[in-house]
Amino acid sequence: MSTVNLPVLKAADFASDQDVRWCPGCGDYSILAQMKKVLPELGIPPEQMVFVSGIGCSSRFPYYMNTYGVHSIHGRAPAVATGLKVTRPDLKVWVITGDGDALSIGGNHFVHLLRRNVNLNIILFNNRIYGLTKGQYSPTSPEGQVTKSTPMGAIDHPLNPMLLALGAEATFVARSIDAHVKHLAATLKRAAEHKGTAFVEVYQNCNVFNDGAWNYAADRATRDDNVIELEHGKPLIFGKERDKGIRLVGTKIEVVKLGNGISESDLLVHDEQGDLIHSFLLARMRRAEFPEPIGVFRDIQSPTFDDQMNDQIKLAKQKRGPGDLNQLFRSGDTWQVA
Amino acid sequence: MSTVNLPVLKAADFASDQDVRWCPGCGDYSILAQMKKVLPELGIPPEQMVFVSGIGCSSRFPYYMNTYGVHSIHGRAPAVATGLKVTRPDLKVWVITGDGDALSIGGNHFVHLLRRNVNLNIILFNNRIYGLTKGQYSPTSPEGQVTKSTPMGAIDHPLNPMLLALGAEATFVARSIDAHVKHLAATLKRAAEHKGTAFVEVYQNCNVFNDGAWNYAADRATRDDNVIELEHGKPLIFGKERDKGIRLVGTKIEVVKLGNGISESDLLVHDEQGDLIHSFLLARMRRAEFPEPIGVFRDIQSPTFDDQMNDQIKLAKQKRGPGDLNQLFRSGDTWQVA
Amino acid sequence: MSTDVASLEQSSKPVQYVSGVTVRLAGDSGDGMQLLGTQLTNTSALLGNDIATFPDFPAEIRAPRGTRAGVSGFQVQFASHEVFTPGDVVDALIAMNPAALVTNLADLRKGGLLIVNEDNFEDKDLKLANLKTSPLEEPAMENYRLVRVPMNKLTMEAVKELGLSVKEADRCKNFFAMGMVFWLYGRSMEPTLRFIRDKFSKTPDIQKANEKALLAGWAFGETTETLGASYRVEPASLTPGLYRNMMGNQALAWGLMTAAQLSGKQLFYGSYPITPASDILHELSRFKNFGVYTFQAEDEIAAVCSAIGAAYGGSMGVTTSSGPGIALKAEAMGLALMLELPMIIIDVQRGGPSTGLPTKTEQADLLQVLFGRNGESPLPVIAARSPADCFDTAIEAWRIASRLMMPVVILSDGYIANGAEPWLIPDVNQMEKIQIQHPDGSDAANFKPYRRDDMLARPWAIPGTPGLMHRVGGIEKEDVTGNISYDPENHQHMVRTREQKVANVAKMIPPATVLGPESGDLLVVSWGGTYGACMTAVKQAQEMGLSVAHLHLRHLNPFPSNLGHVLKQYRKVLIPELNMGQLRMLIRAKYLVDAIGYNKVKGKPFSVVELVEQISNVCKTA
Amino acid sequence: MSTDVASLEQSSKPVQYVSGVTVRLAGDSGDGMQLLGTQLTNTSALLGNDIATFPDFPAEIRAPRGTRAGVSGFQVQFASHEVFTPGDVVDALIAMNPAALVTNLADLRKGGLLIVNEDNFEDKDLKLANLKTSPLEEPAMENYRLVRVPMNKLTMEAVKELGLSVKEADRCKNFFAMGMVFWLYGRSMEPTLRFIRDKFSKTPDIQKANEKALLAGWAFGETTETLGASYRVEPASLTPGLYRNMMGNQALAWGLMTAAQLSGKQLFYGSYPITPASDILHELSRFKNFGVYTFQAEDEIAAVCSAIGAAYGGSMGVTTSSGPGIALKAEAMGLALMLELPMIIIDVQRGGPSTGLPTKTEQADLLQVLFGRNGESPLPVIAARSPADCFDTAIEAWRIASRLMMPVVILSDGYIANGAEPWLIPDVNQMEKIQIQHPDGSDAANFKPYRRDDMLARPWAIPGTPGLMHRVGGIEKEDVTGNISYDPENHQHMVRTREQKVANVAKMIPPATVLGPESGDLLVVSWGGTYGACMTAVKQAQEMGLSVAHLHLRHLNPFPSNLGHVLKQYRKVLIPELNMGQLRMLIRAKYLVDAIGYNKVKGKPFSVVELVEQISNVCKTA
Ligand SMILES: Cc1ncc(C[n+]2csc(CCOP(=O)(O)OP(=O)(O)O)c2C)c(N)n1
Ligand SMILES: Cc1ncc(C[n+]2csc(CCOP(=O)(O)OP(=O)(O)O)c2C)c(N)n1
Ligand code: SF4
Ligand code: SF4
Ligand SMILES: [Mg+2]
Ligand SMILES: [Mg+2]
Repeated sequence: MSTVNLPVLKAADFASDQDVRWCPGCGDYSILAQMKKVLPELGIPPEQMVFVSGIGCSSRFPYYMNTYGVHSIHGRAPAVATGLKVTRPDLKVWVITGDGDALSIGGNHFVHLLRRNVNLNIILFNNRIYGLTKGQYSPTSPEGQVTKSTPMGAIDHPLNPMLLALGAEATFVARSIDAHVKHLAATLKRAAEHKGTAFVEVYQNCNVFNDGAWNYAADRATRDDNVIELEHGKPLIFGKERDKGIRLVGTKIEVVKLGNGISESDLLVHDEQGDLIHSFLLARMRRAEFPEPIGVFRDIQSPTFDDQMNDQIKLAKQKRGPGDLNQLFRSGDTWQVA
Repeated sequence: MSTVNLPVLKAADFASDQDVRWCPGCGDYSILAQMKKVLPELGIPPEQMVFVSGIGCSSRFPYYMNTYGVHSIHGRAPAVATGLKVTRPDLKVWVITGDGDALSIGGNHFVHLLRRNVNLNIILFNNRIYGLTKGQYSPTSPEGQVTKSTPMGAIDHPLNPMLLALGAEATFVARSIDAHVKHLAATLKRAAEHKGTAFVEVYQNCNVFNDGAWNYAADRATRDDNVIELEHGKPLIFGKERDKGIRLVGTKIEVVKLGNGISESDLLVHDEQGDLIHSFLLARMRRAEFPEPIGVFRDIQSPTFDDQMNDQIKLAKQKRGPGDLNQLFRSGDTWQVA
Repeated sequence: MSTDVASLEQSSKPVQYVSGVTVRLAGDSGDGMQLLGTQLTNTSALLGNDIATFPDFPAEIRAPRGTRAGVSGFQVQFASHEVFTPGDVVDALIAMNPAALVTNLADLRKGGLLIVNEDNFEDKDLKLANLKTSPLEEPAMENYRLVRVPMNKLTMEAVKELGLSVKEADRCKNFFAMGMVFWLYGRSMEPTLRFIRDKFSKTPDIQKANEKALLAGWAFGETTETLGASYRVEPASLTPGLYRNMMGNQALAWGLMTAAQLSGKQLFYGSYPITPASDILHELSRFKNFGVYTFQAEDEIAAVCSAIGAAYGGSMGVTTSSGPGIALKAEAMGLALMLELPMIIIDVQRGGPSTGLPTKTEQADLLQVLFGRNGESPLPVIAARSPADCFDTAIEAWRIASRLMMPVVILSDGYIANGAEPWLIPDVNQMEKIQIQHPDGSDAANFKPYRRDDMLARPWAIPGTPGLMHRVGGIEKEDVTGNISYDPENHQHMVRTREQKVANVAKMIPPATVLGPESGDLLVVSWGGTYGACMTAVKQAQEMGLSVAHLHLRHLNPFPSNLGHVLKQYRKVLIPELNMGQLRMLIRAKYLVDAIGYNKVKGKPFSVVELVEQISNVCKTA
Repeated sequence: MSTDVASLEQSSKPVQYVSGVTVRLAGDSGDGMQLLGTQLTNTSALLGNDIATFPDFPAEIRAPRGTRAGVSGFQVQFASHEVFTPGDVVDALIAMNPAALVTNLADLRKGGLLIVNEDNFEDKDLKLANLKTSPLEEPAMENYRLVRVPMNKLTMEAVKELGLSVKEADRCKNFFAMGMVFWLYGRSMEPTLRFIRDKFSKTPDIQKANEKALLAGWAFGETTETLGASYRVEPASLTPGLYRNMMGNQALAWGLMTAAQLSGKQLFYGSYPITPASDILHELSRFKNFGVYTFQAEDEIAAVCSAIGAAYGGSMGVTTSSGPGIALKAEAMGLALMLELPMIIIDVQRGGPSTGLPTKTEQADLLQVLFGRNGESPLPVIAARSPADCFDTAIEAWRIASRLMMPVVILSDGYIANGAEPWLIPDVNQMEKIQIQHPDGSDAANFKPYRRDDMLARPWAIPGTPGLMHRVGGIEKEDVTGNISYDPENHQHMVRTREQKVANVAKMIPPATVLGPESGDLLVVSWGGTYGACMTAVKQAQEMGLSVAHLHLRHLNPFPSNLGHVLKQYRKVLIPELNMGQLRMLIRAKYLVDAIGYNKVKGKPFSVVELVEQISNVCKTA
């Protein structure tokens, strides 16, 4: 992916000619804007990019990008993208999905994509609701949530996308927020730079069917107390006054107030390449017990599925020579009829 | 589930009249035997039990039990069992599945079953291979494994069933080994006693297509050094001489040799009700880096899906009275045509 | 208040009596057209008119404001006679913006009333609708009775004393339009006022504003000269009884609940949301006090499988979806039929293939539900013909499923699902019970899970019954014992048995009957949601003196046993379908009748006019 | 060694020349019958016989030893004339145990040779086979030429000097049996010895033992009097050329690889294991040096979707499964057809419905692949007729798919998949290339993703091409531009376009031709794997003087354009199918021909005898 001789691209170069059809005020707009902002920075021309999505409001995303794109079927984008990426390792592939698309119907493909570590990025627009089908609860809706399909409140324990992704030993896991545009842009960029499956959960507001679901994390007023921005090598500190932190005691974590004998050096230090357990610990931090981490939870290097598949092919060709059909057909037991 | 007036049941009472059709020497026999041994101890008559399975060698299990049973389709047993259990909370439901059935095609249902915490038991016969279809690699096959479908070795990073289950915040997670019959029986019993979804992974030998895959953990000769038997409240000690242990340093675990200043009190103490992180830590212990834990990783109480669904129905009836169709039909805007 | 309203509602203007009217409300998705339509429908129903409706909305939740893609429409026909369609041609079109106007004008009859919100015809609005000039200025407008109403301004006026924000005030304009429409057709405002009071009880200001807007709209009609005369449509002479307005998805939900109660069964409903079937899920979720279990599964496969599990446990297992979801259920439907468990699978069809046109109607899943499974896997299929008919269809499906121990498929479609019509409310106590018996284990020694009765049904033995423990599964099984069997003769026998079992349904259903002459030039055969249009068209053709009869097929598998005989009484057979000829293929194959198709796949229902034309053409050559 | 063997192989016993022989080998699943069968097949093929085989094994990996359920069989017909089926009646049955004997005896002809391993007819063996007394003692045995061979003992004898364990030694007995059979039919042992050497190269003792057992079996035939004469079957006069033995699944795999090479495409194969399709996966996995990508997906849905992704990227995307897996692929197949991407979807049919009879054959997925999707979703369907024909079918499918930009379905079945026949090896350099062009972006300004050529195919523009960026999806799209469109007229147009595109395939395929008279009493129409049996039966009927012709349909959608005409040249049409009449329905519907069915759903292929009987019966009433 050399940047030599490439014309300098702008966000507008990545905008397609299609009208954007999300509800006014939808958080999807912000993610679209940040994506268009980040892509030119990658030095990859639009024709080398493919956006693959499932079905849902979020999955309309590819139509708005002036790149190649597939708006596939509900939940299956990871599988489509896998087939594309292994055969076309030269392309930059993005999967765009929703909480229903990725975690309900598509949960299995999601898990298998992550464990295989295909070199692509998956951005999950988590609005904790089914937007496109007008407001049923989703696997990330909190217990008790009243929706069209749960008039007495949801009873399923919600999935924690981060825990699930880590359960599949994902190599890159990050979280950001639609309204936190700078952070979002930076996170998308980090994802793009990761080699392997980069998974980003974005807290996204569906202002029509689940308005304010993330207010605690997105609103400037409350954000600092409810969210902790991860920085590699830095202790876990949060709060408007940056006076609170996270400490590990045995296998338990706790929120502590700095001062009174507790100093920064007592706090857990973030390590993106840390042990899997470290990432789990971050993923386990959920409101209201804890502030919720945003940023890069984990970023480790591991062989990618597409590389390995292509390597096997290369190796086989080296070892056995490029396949010769005529020779194959004539190998083993044959006989001549005169 | 009162045991009063119940005739004393024997293992044979749970055996159906069907010929068992696994390969001679298959680990499935042992699991079947232990199941038949454990069931009579539960004090539940056979007619209150239902075994639900998917497709695979392991999934033939229900035919051999003199209980009710459904041999469903590949990967879908968790869904069948969920529909059954919520509508029939009086029944004791078991799901029998394989590594392909549960983790490949059925991965999503598996995850959703666990997160919902439906009150049933799921026993995964993990032989790290597709048995019934004659030997393709499975999601638990180790990297590099040569099988019919991976002549140059598998390239997918295998799923760790325990990590995945914990990623779904399963309330009961345990592991046992086909050959370790006493441990297996005890583990099945613990699963049966858990309220909520009890997930048990059983290391099972497929002596035809993947013989010896678990030898390191199953063979008496090597077992003690490769396996660590979990006991609630006890430190993590293993080894033939019980001279090795597991210690936690920060967010990392390590194997230590006892003595030379390291004593039992330095070791991690097993806590079935410990923080989720504790369970993750155990699940993360994989060969060859670590001995692999067997026994109950986690056993916590949490409301079950079936209880909550039935409670909502009860509550609705209490609040709004049992439904009256005639009244419903006549509610709201109606008009009389004379 | 209600007395005030009553007096208010006495119009002093000239009144014109008509036998029926078709009104279409069209505006931006955000304009509340569906709400307006529903209110008009309910009110008309309460007045005793016969009604039929057709909501038509975009796939996007909120497509960009003011664009053609964002137009949402609602059509209702109300009449003093029986109606079976929402009407072909529109008598009055209310267009809230230019996009709504241009996308709907084609259906307005010449001389029809065209009310526009002139405040929304500014340059920026025209631009959003991709228009250079205002359509209101075009000569074509002379064909209509154009009434320009500054609805935004008038609404603002009406609510200004409440001090709402501009946005909030603007939102009330659909109630203003509603008031106008109510005045126009002499509808009572009472039900809508009640609705407003309920709906906005938590925001008294908005409540008040909407009330004011509604009354202002009415007053506008009454006081200005612009609208001219108002119309009256007398009550229709429907079968006497108590009625309510009924939509298709609601009727399915209520029918399922009723079937459960008539059979003394617990209703378990496993589903996954999908347009246009989701409302069944929403509706059933509300009735937990009826003991209804609703389970929103992780996908369609889990949904159908959960219903299978519930059925094995002795509940009434139901699953619903639309085309793409039904495709996913295929494998499990095969399992259900192998297990020979009673179940209901509902397909609310939408435009296909693939994601297709999710909010549009179509009849193109017939072959899918008949054949979309591996192996020989016959299932009974019943199609509902109208919104209210969905109620009976659900009950009949359960009657068949539970009698014959097998899954039954119901076909509905987007048109039926969201359409509405008056429903004669039955007395549940008078309805025929559905008898279901589970063997109780008293004769356990002789129990065989696949021993069959005279209809070939096997016993529904359920877990918990002592002595009847048995296992079921998807591998071919020996008849009687249910044990796995690879025996060739047994397989053949079982394939034939499952086929015959479905064929036995014919013994439970009435023969096919025609509307019209028992023989003649042409028989029009329809199925599903095109019933109303086909029926109306045939009636009109008959009035034109054509020798044509109508046969509506409710049962698509098996067909009524006399169908072959009936078909052969006519020189020609015409099968109009909203697909490329799916029923036609079945009928041609089975009866070797050279049936002709009239096929339309536009995501829209048939108009009566096009059918009448088609019928006349075919009759000409008969 | 080879010279030793050659001299050993010179039998001094009387030799009888026959034109063809059908042999069935039957034993326990653990007895290695499939291996024995394959060796016999290969050897016979090498000898120049024409051959056809039919392996038949249980669904269990290893059903309990010695039981009827555990019997595994392999039948081969080898002849000096062309053969198209593995034979109806067996000339020689080798039965390794009582279960094998009783489950296979019915197919042995009167006077046929019956060789049994008498060591396995002990009481315990009889009990395992559910027998009270030994079948060898029954009077019925007089109908056959019964030869009892103490195979266990003789094998032990032969290998004893190697000091193997009893179990190991016992395992060699299939090679002993093989030696006997080879002697009996004068087959060369050389290929099998080579096989043994390769296969057991890592265990020299076992290698040696198997060699010894094989030779001992041969020697047993030669030295004892019990077997009597040996038989010779001369080479068949096949088309001259180089041949190899070919199985159906292997032929599909090789055909796909060849199609990829002919079109200069990268082959991507996404699949999920399922009987009887898995061997395609196994076969293709071996050829990474040919640049073949094989992806064992997490399920069938991911498998087909991965192939779609690969197709979008410009590769040749292929997915395969059997009935239950194809059901799961339905939704994605609809997507693929909407995207108008070239792909191949292969269904290796097995007994259904549901899990059904996984290891048995059937033809009951035809309607599923035609109609098992929501909406109007036509796809071309081609059926292979024999193992070797699978090679050509794969290539033709890709020719069509890539020319018309759409997925093509190939139907095979368990019988074809595992059966074998000689294959005339082609020269790849002489094969017609498949032309595929991707637009290169040089005319980017005029590029439209859904602009069509004369066959209605759209351009296959692939990612990476500057200027041709475009998005595809499952929502209905505007023709030419490919933008999302909810326009009614466009939808109708697109539905018709997709239909016409499939219809256009008829322009690429040859007309239907019959074997036999061009008109007459009866036309037998077949498709798929029943080709051989139907063809042979019709030939026999013709020899009996009946006025009958045979038409084999390779293309099930669309049909060859002259099919209607051909059908009408015969008084009757008979369509034998291993289903309940699926092709028959299609033909009746399309051509209004009163085709009769002969339907068998027993998990087994047709026998020629039953077809001849059926043909005569129908001819009688013609
Ligand atoms: C097979 C199938 N099932 C169901 C649907 C209906 N459907 C479309 S989007 C969606 C869920 C959308 O939720 P999410 O993924 O969270 O996306 P959002 O709209 O919230 O962005 C559903 C159920 C479908 N299109 N296809
Ligand atoms: C829909 C579907 N796809 C594929 C298959 C074929 N199949 C049967 S079992 C199986 C995998 C078995 O592996 P596992 O679950 O590990 O069970 P095991 O046989 O090893 O016990 C597969 C792929 C099937 N029966 N149905
Ligand atoms: S429904 Fe919600 S998620 Fe969908 S576009 Fe509207 S605001 Fe956004
Ligand atoms: S194939 Fe393997 S898992 Fe299956 S029955 Fe045989 S030994 Fe057991
Ligand atoms: Mg969502
Ligand atoms: Mg397995």
